[in-house]
Amino acid sequence: MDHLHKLARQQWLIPAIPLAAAAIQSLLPRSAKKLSAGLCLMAMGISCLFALRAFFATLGHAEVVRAVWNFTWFDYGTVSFKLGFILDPLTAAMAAMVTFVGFWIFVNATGYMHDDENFTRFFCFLSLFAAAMLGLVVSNNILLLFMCWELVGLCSYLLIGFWFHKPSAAAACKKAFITTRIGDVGFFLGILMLFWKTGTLNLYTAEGTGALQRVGELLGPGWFGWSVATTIAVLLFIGAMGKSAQFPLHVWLPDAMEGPTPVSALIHAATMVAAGVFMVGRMFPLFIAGGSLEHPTFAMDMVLYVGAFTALFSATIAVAQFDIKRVLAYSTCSQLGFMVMALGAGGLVPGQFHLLTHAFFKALLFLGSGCVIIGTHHEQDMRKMGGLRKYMPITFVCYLIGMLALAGVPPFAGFFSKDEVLLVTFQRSKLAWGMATFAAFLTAFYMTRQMFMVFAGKWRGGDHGAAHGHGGHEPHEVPWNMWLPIAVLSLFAIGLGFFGGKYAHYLGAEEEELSGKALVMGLSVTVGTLGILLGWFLYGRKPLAHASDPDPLESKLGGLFTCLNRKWYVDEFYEATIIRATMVGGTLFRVIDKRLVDGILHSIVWIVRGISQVCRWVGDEFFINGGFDAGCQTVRGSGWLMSKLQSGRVQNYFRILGLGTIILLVVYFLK
Amino acid sequence: MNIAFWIISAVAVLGAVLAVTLRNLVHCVLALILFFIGIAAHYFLLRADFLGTVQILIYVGAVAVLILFAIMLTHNVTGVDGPKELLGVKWWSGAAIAATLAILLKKAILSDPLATLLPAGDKAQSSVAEIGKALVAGWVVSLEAIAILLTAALIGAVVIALEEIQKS
Amino acid sequence: METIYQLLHVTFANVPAWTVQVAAFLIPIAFIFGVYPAIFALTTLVERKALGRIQNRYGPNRVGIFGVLQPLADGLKILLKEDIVPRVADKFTHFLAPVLIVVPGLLVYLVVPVAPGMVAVDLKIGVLFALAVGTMSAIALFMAGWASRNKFSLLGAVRAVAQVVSYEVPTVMAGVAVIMAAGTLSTLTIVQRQGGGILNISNWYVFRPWGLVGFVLFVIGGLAESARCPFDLPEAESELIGGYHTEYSGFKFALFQMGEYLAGMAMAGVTVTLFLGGYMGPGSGPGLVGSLIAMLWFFSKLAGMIMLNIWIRGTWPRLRVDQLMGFAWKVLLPLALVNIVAVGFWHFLTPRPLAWVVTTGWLVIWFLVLTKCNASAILEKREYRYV
Amino acid sequence: MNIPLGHYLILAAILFAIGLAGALTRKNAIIVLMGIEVMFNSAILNLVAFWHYKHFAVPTAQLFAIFAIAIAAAESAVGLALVIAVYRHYKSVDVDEMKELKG
Amino acid sequence: MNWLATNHILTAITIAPLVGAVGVLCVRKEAAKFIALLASAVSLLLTLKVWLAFDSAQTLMFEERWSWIRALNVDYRLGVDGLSVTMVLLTAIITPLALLAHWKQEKDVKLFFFLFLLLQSGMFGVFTALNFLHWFIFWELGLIPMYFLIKIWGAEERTYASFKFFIYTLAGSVAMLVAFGCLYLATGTFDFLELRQLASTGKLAGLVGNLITGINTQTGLHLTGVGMMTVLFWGTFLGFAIKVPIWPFHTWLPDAHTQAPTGGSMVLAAILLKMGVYGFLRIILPLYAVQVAANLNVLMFLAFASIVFGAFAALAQTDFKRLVAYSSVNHMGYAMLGIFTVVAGAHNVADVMNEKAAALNGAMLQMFNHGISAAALFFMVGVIYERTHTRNLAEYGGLRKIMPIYAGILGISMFSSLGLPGLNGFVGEFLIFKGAFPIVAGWTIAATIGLVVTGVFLLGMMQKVCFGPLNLKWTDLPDMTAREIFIGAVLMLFMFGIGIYPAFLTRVSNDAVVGLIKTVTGVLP
Repeated sequence: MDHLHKLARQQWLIPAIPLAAAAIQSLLPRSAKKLSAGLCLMAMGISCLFALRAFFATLGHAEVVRAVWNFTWFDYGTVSFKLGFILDPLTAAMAAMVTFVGFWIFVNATGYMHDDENFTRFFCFLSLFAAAMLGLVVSNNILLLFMCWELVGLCSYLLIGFWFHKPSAAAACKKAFITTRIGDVGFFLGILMLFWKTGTLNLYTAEGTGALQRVGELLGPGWFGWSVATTIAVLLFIGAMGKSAQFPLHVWLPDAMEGPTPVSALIHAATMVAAGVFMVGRMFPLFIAGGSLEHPTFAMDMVLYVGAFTALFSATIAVAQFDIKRVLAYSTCSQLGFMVMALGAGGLVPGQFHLLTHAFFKALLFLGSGCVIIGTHHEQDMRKMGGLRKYMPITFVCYLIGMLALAGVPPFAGFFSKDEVLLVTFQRSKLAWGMATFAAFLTAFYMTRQMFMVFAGKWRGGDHGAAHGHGGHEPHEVPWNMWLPIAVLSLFAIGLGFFGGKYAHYLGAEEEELSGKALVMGLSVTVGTLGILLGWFLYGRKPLAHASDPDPLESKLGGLFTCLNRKWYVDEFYEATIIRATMVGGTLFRVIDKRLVDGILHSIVWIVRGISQVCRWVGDEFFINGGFDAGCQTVRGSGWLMSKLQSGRVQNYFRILGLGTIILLVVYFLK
Repeated sequence: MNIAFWIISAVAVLGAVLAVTLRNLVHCVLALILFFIGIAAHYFLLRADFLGTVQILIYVGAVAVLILFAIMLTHNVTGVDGPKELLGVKWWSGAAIAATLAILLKKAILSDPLATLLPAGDKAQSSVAEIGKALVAGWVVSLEAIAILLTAALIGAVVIALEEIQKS
Repeated sequence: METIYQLLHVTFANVPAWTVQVAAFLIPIAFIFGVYPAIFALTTLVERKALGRIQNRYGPNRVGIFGVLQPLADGLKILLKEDIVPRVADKFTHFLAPVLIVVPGLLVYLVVPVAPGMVAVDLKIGVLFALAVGTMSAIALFMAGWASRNKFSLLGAVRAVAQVVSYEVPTVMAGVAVIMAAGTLSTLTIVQRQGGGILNISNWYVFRPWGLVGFVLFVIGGLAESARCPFDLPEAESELIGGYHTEYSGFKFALFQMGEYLAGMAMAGVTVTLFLGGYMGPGSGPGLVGSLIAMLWFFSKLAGMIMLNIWIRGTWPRLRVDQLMGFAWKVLLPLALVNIVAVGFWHFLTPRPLAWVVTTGWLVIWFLVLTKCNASAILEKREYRYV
Repeated sequence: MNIPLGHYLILAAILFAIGLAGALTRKNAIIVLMGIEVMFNSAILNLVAFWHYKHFAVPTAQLFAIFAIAIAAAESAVGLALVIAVYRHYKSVDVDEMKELKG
Repeated sequence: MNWLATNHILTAITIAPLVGAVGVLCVRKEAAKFIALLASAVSLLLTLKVWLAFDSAQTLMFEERWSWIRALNVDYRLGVDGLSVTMVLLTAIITPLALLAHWKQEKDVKLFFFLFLLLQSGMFGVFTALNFLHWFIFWELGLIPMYFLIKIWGAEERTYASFKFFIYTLAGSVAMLVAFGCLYLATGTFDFLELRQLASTGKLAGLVGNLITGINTQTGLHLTGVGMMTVLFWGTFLGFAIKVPIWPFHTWLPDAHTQAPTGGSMVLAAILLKMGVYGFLRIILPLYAVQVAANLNVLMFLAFASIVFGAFAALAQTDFKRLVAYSSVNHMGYAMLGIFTVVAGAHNVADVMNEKAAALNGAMLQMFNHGISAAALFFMVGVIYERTHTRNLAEYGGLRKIMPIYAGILGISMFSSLGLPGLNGFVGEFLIFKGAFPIVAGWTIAATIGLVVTGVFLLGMMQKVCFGPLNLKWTDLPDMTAREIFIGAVLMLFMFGIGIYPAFLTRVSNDAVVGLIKTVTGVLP
């Protein structure tokens, strides 16, 4: 354990190295492209080594190991406010995943961003993001976690808005930040409440005084009839909803696809959006405190159903999208729903495991889509693709692996993890399980749809070539630094699923016999197969001939398809309600300031002026002209007398002085 | 030494009276100098040697000369006496006020027991060094203030007197 | 006075005390009234002889051997002259002025020690007294000039007063330097402070950097205050006939002469006291012999100073009025003030060589600065036009 | 010396009255100033007398007197300068004619 | 120098700008700015000396006390404790930067720098004075130069804005002056610490009661001491509330800010507003704790209104500078929330003292942080206004393309203002919320709306200014000059520094804060 403590003491290095790189990069000129990318990759590589060292150090222990290092940040009152870093399996696995996947995404990005004028800046942001994300992962303190959480949000903002000159990107980054911030308010309140109730924000301490080690004290009454722990958990989960794009705060994620594709892969698929799930996992003791499988806490129910609903809801939307990245974005939403649902069902291990596998294959898919976009000269509309299998064979193979993994086809990674998720949900709620199974079906369907639209058939990009700058060009395979990462990741997408059991043990889950294993697995394989078949039936049999052809599904579903395509009109609904209300509020208070407050002020001024006018007319004209002048005459008369004294003759004054002295002396004697 | 007091007092009073009554301005100043010397002598009598010397240095050596210069700058000094000013209303009123004041003051002084106070005995001269030490130790701020005042007065006097010359 | 009193008291132990007291009171007075006018008389002779030598002529040589009786002859002649008083003159003042002019000169000698303990009055404020009394001569001069009802007289008087008042300031300041160094105002003590050292000489204040400067200032100031050449503008014959004593003749004129000379000698005496070690010199000390030697030293120094005055008179041209005032206010006064600071350095700096270097350097620098500042005035030439 | 303090005080009072009389009765500004000087001196004399009789041990009164003398000197300098300035303007130093308070 | 350092350094800090101001008037106009900067730098150096020598364990440091007006029992008394030393530091930092921001000033240079230094002196005076009388003089000294700065160098509507600013704040000052007059009549002292002592031992109300009894017997009225204290409280409150400003006394602020010259806005936002908050800490809390507690809900509503209404109003602004100005209202609201928390009763909270300490430390941090970030934002507005001569947000767009450094610094300042962790704004807000949440949970939760809306309007601003397609009017705008970058860099240094190491400030303020809380809670029922 001493070794572990030493490692925990060094955990801070994992985020610190990319941070240092970011600091240096921020000062580099635009031309230093290679230096910037090199720094970024090197930092990530070293960080990865550190993370792997920590990861391997936690392996092979009989039970869950946990080492922390806490330090004082500042003092207030008589309290030392402490922050800390942690090394435990959850962290170690996550850190290893983030650094590893991140590294390969960075490699891919060197190719994807090759021609961008702000290349240097891009890698600076990437480094910063890596630092923040790793900080989030290794922090042993909910506030430190929150701070890094906000910082990854910042990087997300910066990277979504990387092509800031596009109005859509500018709007999207703002939307992303604000939407997650709404969730963060909940998170923040949760932190405050936790701090209030436990007096510490460190999750674990060596002495056992950490917040999570004292969950037992938090079972008193909180709000809305919940226990304190549940209240905190609910608040924290609101934050997770924002970050992990759970309904109803999911709206930012698809828009975030305005960012460069490696960003989508890294932030909006593999790491940051999973931070919500990770956080729930990290705070899991709070969620389950005071509940059981039979009588779960409200927090657990909320997590479960929000996850399940999001999984289904997003999957339906993904079905009707044409943008290659948006399909993946909604898919991500949906998969995050799966993870959240698993957590809600009490399955920490399946949730986290699905997070890991999903990170690999979703990163793979996004990078693959990035390759496609580059290969087709920045085309994102799937209707204008097609037949890429011929032009981009490596990409095709990797993408196929990713797709199969996502669709839950055995023996790819997604199958195992999703199966576990479904299984654990099945134990808890049949309704959620049903929704999830349907979502799994849709997943298989829309991925198949995408595969066929993109890779099958013939190249439709030339349809209106003149209008597009690159439209007339043939697609081409991407350079090695773009395909190598997806190739590496595809290996993991294939193999990672087999480590599920080990992972469960690693996280300290007890082996337990779950009912309905066969049913769930069978059904899951069945719906997966059905989905793929349906996809083939609709899209593979007769691929689209022209970009302008209607989607086959559209003719089948009609209005519903439009509705799905427009994402159930959620954005429009928000636009009409919340955003409108906010803007009205802004205008209202502006008008209040201008009209009411200043109005009162100005009326006071007018009243004062009026009074002064009255004073002038009544007081001045009447009294002064009428009465005071007469008085003045009197005063003037007496003044004339007095002025005789002020003759200007010094000796007169002198005389008066002398007389005065005499009078004083006389008075003195007479007294 | 009583006799010294009376003689010196007589000289001082004589000087003072002449200084304010003589018709010729220069005579007035000469009488004033007599008065100053009388006062200085009183200081010597009162064992304030330093003060006496200062009195001569400043009043006789400086102020009187200053007044003489003022007279020479404002009068036809080679001319004879000024106009008669005595015995007008102004003279009478002034003299009456002064006389009344003197009488009242005398009454006031004599009504106080301090008036009969005698010196405690023969004493040595006061030490100049003591005065010097006091000046630069406890009273240094006052000393500086006086220095500044004198400088200002010097400059002021020059400015006032020079003004017209500059204009012309 | 006390020393004399003691001396007499010891010598004539059997006479009544009051006689001793009266004698102790009278002896200094007699001394002053006897010795200094005699020196004055001698000086007139010496001056005329010396000037004669300087001007390459003989000087008085008819009355007595080498003309030694000339002062006597002059005195007789002048006493026999008619005392003319102008008709319009202010008679009282006209009469008073020559009397008053002698008084300050004699009063100064009260505080000039001629030998150890031999000072008429050992005032604690001796130096101040000497300076204060010296200023009174301005009044007498003014009275003389004003009472004569003569514009030359008046102009001479005005010049005299302005000059005396102006030069008094640097003179006093130069004296202040000595007072600071000696830490006392008593002339006797100041002289005693200058004793010791090599042959009773090396401690004279004139052998200090600040003392040398003070000495020069004091001599110049003394010349100006006693209206001696080259500061004899109040009686500049070519401009003002005789200045304030134009309208005087006979004995009154003699008194003027005497007053002037006495004042000049008094300044010389004070200079000797303050800077030249007074009666200090090889061999001077307490006791009868020592006192006699001391007295010898004092009077030799006095004579030396008088000779210096005569020398200057014989060789230097007269200043112009504007130069006169400018010199006092722009050169002498700043230098005197600087000198006071120099004494401060001298007092507080140790070791002594350092004090020497710093003080000398300070004074030299300021001297150069002042010379530079006044360069235009010094070099300025007046154009004389003959139309 | 066995003159009581009262003698000095009365002497000072008399001198003060004389000065006041001079300042009140004469037309000539310079003589008015001289009267004021007389009053000043009598006041300082008072001060010194009190010092001699009451507080001989401490020199404070002498300091005060010195300050007073210095201030009086400054006052007379400025006063006379003013007289000269006025004279330039009015060709007169008659205080009765100096009744306009404007330059 | 040691003598100066130990006994008179605060006076020296306060006087140095005054001396500089006189110096500015005496030199040629080309040299004025150097003199001004020099004077300011002297103050800064002395302040750094104070800062480094400051020992938070002592209640009062560098105290100077001279009897000033004996008849009124008024002492000239200076001193710094943990509450004021940070503000002194802030003043010392911001003013030279504001001067630098006007390095290219052309109109009436000498007068400008003269007024600026006068202003600085006034601000130093306010933060160091411990006696109401000369404190008030400095308080007003801060007001008058600002009036002229707006009036002479302001934008189009400067006359209206300066007049509004002047009359508004003066009205508050008068109310405060009258209140203090009454307090003086009751207690016979103007000394803050003595008054605090009286209040903490509960004697103040009694003394005021005595005064009232006297008035009653003389006039036949039937006033009560408690009522009088409340009246005095509201009078004093008005004076400070206008300065802070607290909603609804804030409408002078957007006008004044919008019209003021850049440096004026920087100082106005960074320091003048803090004078109001400082007044709450130095005067209102110690003296009127009972009254604050009695009116807690009203005051909490006002703080809430400042936060939320201010943020909403900012949302609807089209003027860049006005938007930033409203953000000041919003941010000061947080500080007020933290301050009012101190007097709230909290019987169900275990560790009340530390929660309150957190809130008040947070308020202190928030004051400093807002000083830094608001100054930075106003400076950035000034930079762009100097180049484009417009403040209309709609006319910008895409500036990041041509002015990347500008966009970077603006972005960091914006995130600092927004309260992004890692930058300074976050720590203060966190501590305020942390302290307030257990004690006044409802208001705190309501105030969190402000967090979101703050984000909305600041990001909206960023979007309108720097993002989107470039407005072709501005294609050849130059990026920030070295001088401007330097100003930004200094401010950013503090943003990062405090964000990462808040103990920089809390170690100084904590002891004083705890002392204040003990005083305040001691008199509460």
